[in-house]
Amino acid sequence: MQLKIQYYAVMREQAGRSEESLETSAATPADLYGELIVRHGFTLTREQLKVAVNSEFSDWSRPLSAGDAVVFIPPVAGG
Amino acid sequence: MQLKIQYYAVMREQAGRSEESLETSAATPADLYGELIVRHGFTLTREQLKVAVNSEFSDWSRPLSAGDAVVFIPPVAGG
Amino acid sequence: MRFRFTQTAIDTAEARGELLDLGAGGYVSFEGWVRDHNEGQDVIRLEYEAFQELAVKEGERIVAEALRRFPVRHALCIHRVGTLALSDMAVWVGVSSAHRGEAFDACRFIIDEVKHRVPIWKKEHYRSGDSGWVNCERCAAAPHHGHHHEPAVSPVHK
Amino acid sequence: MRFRFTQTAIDTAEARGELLDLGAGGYVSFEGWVRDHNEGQDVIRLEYEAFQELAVKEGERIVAEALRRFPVRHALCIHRVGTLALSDMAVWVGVSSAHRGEAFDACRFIIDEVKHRVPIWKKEHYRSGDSGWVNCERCAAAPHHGHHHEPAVSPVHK
Repeated sequence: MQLKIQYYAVMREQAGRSEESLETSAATPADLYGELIVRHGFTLTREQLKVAVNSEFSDWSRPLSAGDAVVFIPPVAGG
Repeated sequence: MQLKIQYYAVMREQAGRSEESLETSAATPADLYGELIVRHGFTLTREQLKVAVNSEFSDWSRPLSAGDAVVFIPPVAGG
Repeated sequence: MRFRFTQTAIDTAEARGELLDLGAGGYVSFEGWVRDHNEGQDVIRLEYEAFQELAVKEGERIVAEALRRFPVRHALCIHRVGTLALSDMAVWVGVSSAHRGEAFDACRFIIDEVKHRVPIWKKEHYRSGDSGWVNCERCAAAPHHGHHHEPAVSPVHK
Repeated sequence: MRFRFTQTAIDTAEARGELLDLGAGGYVSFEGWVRDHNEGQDVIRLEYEAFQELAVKEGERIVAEALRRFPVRHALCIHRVGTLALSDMAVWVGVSSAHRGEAFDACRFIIDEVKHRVPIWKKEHYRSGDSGWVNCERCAAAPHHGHHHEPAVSPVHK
């Protein structure tokens, strides 16, 4: 299935892009991050991230559907 | 001896004046308030007031000297 | 002068400017506004009066205490006196600090102490035509309710 | 909208105006300023970036929580994004309330939660030429030091 991944901050810099569309068989955000950490060489472990699906915080084990937009959220630092 | 008394807020209204010079034999602010409560009919007891002599907080038992400026301070309500 | 009075509207932009500091990451300010009710009465205006010679000394001592107790950069308090209308600003406190926690603590300390220690009084004028000097219950002889109650009013009927 | 982003300087006078209320006697505001150092490095500018679709939802939830937890009148938070210079204001929080204690508590709650929960990131640029994304230690896997530590920096050397 096709997913849309958006990247912010350190993830954007390490991926070298703000977003990408990806054909994947990853069933969950956890599976997807396992694919992408190899592909882009991310330095943050899954334990250091949160994940959002379709602009809402999500479990790592939530089933993904075709067309979902996924964002991996590194430690925040607003303010 | 001659003392200067300044009145603020409810004390000013009850005394009907902002200040007065007074010839008195009062040895302390406590004595002085005892005189003035009779003279002006103040409703506040000494226990509800603080006192300042020469623009600094003072004990009620401090000896007064000629020319001292005395202010009786009702409960404050700034802010 | 880290505590002062004004007869006119408090210029908060100017006051804030005095606290700017390249080493400060947090800034907290407090404003006291004249509200339209107190103790169940409709307030229409207020008069503030101060024993200014002593008040500025005590106010300075409070700000100096705040700067000693909390590791903040700068602090300032300005109190207005005279006749104020609803929603006018009666008092302003500003604190700048490297970190925000101390700025909150110092700002709150200053306004709490100013309200309890500085010789300033306010007279409320009510829609009913009555007026009254607002007293701090903590300062009154009786009844004693502890430190965190709201001001009570000593009615002075005209 | 009680949480929003701006690309330009935060207009605090306009924002404060949204909180005016004749029933409010206290107003507390917080400003986060870009300071010239962090973790021993000289900072020369910052870049803020946000995942805005989620950030405004989470920010609104935080302000709504504050309004539920504390009996305050109004609350608002505005965060700036883009490139900021030293002493620029990165974030503003304002709260108006009948009584001052709750305004302090609610304002502090909002800025603490925004810093920990809202997907906003900042990259510090240092005098040395290095730069780094600032990370909240509370969010990092190890070591765990509790909730009240200052941000740490993940260096991203150019």
